[in-house]
Amino acid sequence: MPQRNIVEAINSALTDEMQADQRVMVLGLDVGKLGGVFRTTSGLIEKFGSERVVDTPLAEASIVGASLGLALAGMVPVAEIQFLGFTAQAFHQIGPQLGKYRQRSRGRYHCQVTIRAPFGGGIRSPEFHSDAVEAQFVQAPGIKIVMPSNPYDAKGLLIEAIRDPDPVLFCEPDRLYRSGKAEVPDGAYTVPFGKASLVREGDNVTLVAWSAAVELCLRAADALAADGISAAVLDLRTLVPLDVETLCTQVAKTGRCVVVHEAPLSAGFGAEVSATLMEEIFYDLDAPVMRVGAFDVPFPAASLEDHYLPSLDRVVKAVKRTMES
Amino acid sequence: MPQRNIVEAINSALTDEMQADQRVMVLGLDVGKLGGVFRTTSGLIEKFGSERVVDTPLAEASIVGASLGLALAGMVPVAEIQFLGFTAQAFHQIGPQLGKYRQRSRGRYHCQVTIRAPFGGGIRSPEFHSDAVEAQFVQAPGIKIVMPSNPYDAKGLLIEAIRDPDPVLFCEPDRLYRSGKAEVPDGAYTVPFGKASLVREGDNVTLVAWSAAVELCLRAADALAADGISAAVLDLRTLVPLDVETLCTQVAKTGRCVVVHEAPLSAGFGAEVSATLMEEIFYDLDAPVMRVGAFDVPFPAASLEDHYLPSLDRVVKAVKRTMES
Amino acid sequence: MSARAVVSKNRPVAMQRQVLQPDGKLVDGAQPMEEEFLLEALRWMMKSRLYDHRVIGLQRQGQFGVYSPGMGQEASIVGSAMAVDPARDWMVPQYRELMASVHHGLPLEVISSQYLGKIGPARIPEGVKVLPTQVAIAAQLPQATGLAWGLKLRGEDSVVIAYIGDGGSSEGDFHEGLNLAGVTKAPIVFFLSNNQWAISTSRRVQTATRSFALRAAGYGFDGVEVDGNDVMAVYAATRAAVDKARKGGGPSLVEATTYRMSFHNTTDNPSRYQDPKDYEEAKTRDPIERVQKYLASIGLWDGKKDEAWTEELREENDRALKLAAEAQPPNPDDVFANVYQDPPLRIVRQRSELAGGQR
Amino acid sequence: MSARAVVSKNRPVAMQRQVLQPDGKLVDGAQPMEEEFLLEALRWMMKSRLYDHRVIGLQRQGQFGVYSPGMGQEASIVGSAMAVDPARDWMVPQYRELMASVHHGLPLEVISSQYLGKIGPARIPEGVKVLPTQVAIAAQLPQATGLAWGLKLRGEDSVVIAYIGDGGSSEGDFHEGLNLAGVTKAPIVFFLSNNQWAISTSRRVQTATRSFALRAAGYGFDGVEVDGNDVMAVYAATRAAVDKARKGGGPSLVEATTYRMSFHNTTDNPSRYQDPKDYEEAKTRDPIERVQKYLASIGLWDGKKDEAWTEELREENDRALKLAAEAQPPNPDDVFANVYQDPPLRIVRQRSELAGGQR
Ligand SMILES: Cc1ncc(C[n+]2csc(CCOP(=O)(O)OP(=O)(O)O)c2C)c(N)n1
Ligand SMILES: Cc1ncc(C[n+]2csc(CCOP(=O)(O)OP(=O)(O)O)c2C)c(N)n1
Ligand SMILES: [Mg+2]
Ligand SMILES: [Mg+2]
Repeated sequence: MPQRNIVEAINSALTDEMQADQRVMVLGLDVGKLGGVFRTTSGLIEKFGSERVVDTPLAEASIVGASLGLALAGMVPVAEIQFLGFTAQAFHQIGPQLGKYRQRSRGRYHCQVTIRAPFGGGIRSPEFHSDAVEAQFVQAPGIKIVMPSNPYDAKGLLIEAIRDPDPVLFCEPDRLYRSGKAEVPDGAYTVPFGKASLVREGDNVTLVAWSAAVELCLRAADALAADGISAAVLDLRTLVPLDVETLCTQVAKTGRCVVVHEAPLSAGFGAEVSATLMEEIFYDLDAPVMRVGAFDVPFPAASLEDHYLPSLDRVVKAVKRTMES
Repeated sequence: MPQRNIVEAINSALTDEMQADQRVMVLGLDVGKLGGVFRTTSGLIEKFGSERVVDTPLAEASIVGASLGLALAGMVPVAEIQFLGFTAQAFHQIGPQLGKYRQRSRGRYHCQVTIRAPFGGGIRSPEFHSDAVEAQFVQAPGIKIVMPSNPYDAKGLLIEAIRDPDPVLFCEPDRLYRSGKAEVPDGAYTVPFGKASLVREGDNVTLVAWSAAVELCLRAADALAADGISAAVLDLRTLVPLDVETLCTQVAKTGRCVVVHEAPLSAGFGAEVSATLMEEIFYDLDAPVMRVGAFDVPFPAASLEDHYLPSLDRVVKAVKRTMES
Repeated sequence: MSARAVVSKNRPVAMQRQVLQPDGKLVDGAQPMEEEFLLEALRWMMKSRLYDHRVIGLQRQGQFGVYSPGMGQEASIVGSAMAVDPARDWMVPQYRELMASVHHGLPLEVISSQYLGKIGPARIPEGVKVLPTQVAIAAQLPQATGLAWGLKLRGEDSVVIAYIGDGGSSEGDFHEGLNLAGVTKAPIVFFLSNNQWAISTSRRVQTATRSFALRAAGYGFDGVEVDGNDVMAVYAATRAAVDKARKGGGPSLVEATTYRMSFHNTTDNPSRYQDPKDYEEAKTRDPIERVQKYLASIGLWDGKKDEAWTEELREENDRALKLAAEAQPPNPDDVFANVYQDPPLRIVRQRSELAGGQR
Repeated sequence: MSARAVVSKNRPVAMQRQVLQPDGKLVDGAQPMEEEFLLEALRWMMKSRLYDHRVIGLQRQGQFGVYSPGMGQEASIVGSAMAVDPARDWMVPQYRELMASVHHGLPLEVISSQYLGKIGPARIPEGVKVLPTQVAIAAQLPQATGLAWGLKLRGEDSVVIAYIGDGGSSEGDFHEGLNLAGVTKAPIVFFLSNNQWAISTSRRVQTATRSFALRAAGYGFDGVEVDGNDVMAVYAATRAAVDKARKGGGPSLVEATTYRMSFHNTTDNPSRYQDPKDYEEAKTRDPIERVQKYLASIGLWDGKKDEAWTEELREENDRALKLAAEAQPPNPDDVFANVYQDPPLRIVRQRSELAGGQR
């Protein structure tokens, strides 16, 4: 089977869907000849022309707002926001508009819109480029939130997103874009939303993560194994919908859990994971669920990001503390 | 001592601070002759003139962005966003700019800016006017988040906010604006941030809330008392900074806790409260911390809000479930 | 007819700024609207005003939701709506130009039922090319541009008309929506109802520009100003813009200068901020009276006709209001309606919790 | 001198669109810059280009952060900066016009150290009236308006100059920032560097307007277009706008038409999207060469001088870069620096956690 990294997997998903469905179009900053700042849309304008692959003006709110309108006209827009941090400029068009449009039109209209955006630390980006703001959108019901961690999921979840009749925010871990290839089939396939994936089995503790933090947890599991701690790693894949069932079943098995994410700790989605476990399986917990996130300060200068982001060391320490309690 | 409702308390705080400090100014939509859509700024333009009480163009991002610049020029702006839901239009100027400006200028600049905004359901408002989006800002470090629940706190916390050298989002519970008067002194006084207030003592369970939900919890406590359940009510007052210590000490005392908020359940600040208790006092908990929030859908038509918002019935039921586990 | 190109030195458009004067006389040399058509316009304008009066009364009795009347702006509302074709064109409202949507095919009982908190009955029927009213000021503009752009991509023969206020013109979404329309040459007409007020904020402090229409040049298309209390002029200006868009000529901005002859909405109290003289002055330019005067001057209008129409239109409106009042009220479960096509499990559980089932 | 009023039919301003032609000859009848002043301008332009070359080299060796050079835009950068007074005026940068900030008093070693990830050493010194570079496109504009408005309220004799790009002109913040400036009559000059590119996006698809300056009329103030590769014209245009603002005349928009003669930043590859012919054409309008040609024609420039200055400026730049390299690198605890004046307890605990203490 062909090997692809995440950039190639995304490019492959877009190509397949644009080929299969004339209505699918791509719009955003520099998605045309440049192929996007990370080249995820490379080659699309050559294949599908400048009517379906559109370099828009530098105005995020209009990229999202126009996508809503394009969807009402019967197109299937896949919009790119150059970095997730710049969804802030479009914030009012995402939750309150895209996410509400079905409701506010009493079901007359819906928005088959996908918003793709890279994010995450670890690649020494400028300000705002690394901000992990996914949890802000969980408080904007109506938007599904997809956080792939590997090439196979990236393609399958993106195709699922494009085909979903409701709006999807698709967050891409830029640190992992080219970090490794995996088997990614040619041709369309989907990975369903709301199904967490146990990417590593383990008996003593469950590490819960999404996006690039999954890779960190896998490294932590390796490190822990050396110390005789068997850690499972659960990749949530989508935050909305949340796979409450798998989450609870899995954590109940190990009795211990550490959630890891790149967003600041306070009110990050790790809190939701912890609160859910509290409500659902309190009596199955052998120790309190611990969270490891970034600190509660804005993303610092790139030269400091290694100290700001959850590190292997902090994850391992948190697990050990969990094991001791 | 004079009796004031929340509208009057806020008006009194603004008047006192504008009188005491020439640099303090008020800006926003309709804050001038109209005195704000809820009359919180009534009379200010007559007292302080149209240079210090400014009706701005209808553009939220520029209200916040200009406030940042005004602060750099040495003014002390108190900006009003007509409804908290419309902070979405200014989102990129709040967290990523106001909240980061001290950091991104390496401490050369700071932003003494207060953003006031009414919010909350229960008064049959049009769309977006009721949205309780406070948790979104917790993921934007650098912004303090203040949620008064009563007239005394409203005045004291607002004066504290205006004097705070760092940016503050001050959310006002519009349902309670005129719901009742309380003793509110003339003249300036402050209520410190990061100090939760035990507004009702109780032995069996602690209800944790902020803003208008405190009033709901007080009613719930009454109802529960009738059933022989003694419920304490803890008003967090500020979400950032969070009074972790009082929260934990208080909940540890009762061993049981229900968090109540108007925001949608998933990733609401209730999750943070629950996760914090999990981490800090897991072994003091006699039952899982439960959350009661709005449902995970957008705020519905006003005719449906009573079914959407946390109700007395739902709070009481959650407490009883907690008591039984 | 006084022709005046307001903006766009590069591509001037001859515009009828005014056709019918406030005194009911035609501007010298101006071409009036065809009589049948003008009577139709008058009928819609009267319907709009009568509806406003009626529902304000109901609102005062607690029988109608918060409502923003169109009083004083009827020429803009009706003249613009008559310039588009309900069969193929799309209308993107803000919230004040209610009767424009009705003209465009949205049944009055449907939109009325929205103010009564109805859900299902307030749904825009299939085939009616109107978007929901927009409360978040100006958010509809980038959406309308996307819609027009999409219709063009799909090869449809459609034009979009999008409404915006003088207040809304200050939002970033105004800029982004119009600029994108210019770039994509989208078939769209931005109709700016400059009614001089955004709640209590006067147009004078909303912007320092002398003309909103002037902004169109900054987006590479045409802007025109028109007397928004003159239904003939509004129709002509909007129609020219619609025709141009349909022919592939891209977007236009029409600024209709009018006056909000009532409160912002039923919770507002203009006496706090409005000089009564401004209102009195505006009354002399009433859009309905001038048409009636003109029609009277050519023998097509008199007190009897006025009474008869008023009676008829009141009944028409009341029938719609009755239907709206009788329509199915929402049930609690509607909280969960129409959020996702396939609701996540968590919501399914919340739904059953609300229904009284176990969490 | 070719005078041309680009916009604002209401309040035209006579503008020197071009003073010095690409061939180094003066426009017929134009008033050149004073010689000493022009030599100073040239020195800054050369310094800017030499710095760009140097740090691009360093970046390629992994010794400098991601960097956006100003190459080709030196006349805009320097001409605009020379028009404001560092002692009382404020500069609000985007990120490309680095040398403008240095001209305004920000030491080159300070701003350089920012690209080396420094924290303390990258702090803008007290008294230097420059705001931090802005990465969130256009977010600086409402802030700059607020700053100018505030300075006016405080009765200060200051003007603000705020930079923005052709790309940035599309953001909602552009619109909101400029409109508010018009309303408040804030003493501010918006300097739009139209370098024809926003990363790979050509100015032609950024907007359909033929002129960005044209937009000022929509906000009630003046807009002018100027040859952005002509330091004399840029200076004159900006200076006129600054003087006007200082006299209470309110804001202006200056559009400097120039060309980005390099990549967007050091991670970019323009060969994917740029026609090399455009670049070649732009080279014929090089802002530095034309000044050198002119000065040579009046006997003030030759190869020797060029060599000597180049040598001197290289050393000057290298000294700053050395200082920046030697400056204190951040320590982990700086993660928590400068977020709040009084950090919440939770952060205090996180800080001690990072320091290795117990949570
Ligand atoms: C984004 C946003 N900000 C604020 C409001 C509150 N608001 C409702 S209507 C209105 C004034 C709108 O004025 P204008 O655009 O001129 O329309 P008009 O009411 O005159 O028809 C305001 C400020 C809102 N609905 N949306
Ligand atoms: C709000 C926002 N959106 C996107 C980006 C990514 N980005 C960085 S620079 C740039 C292009 C800016 O072009 P322009 O304003 O013309 O300035 P120039 O780079 O030409 O100086 C973009 C899109 C950003 N930094 N901020
Ligand atoms: Mg208006
Ligand atoms: Mg540019």
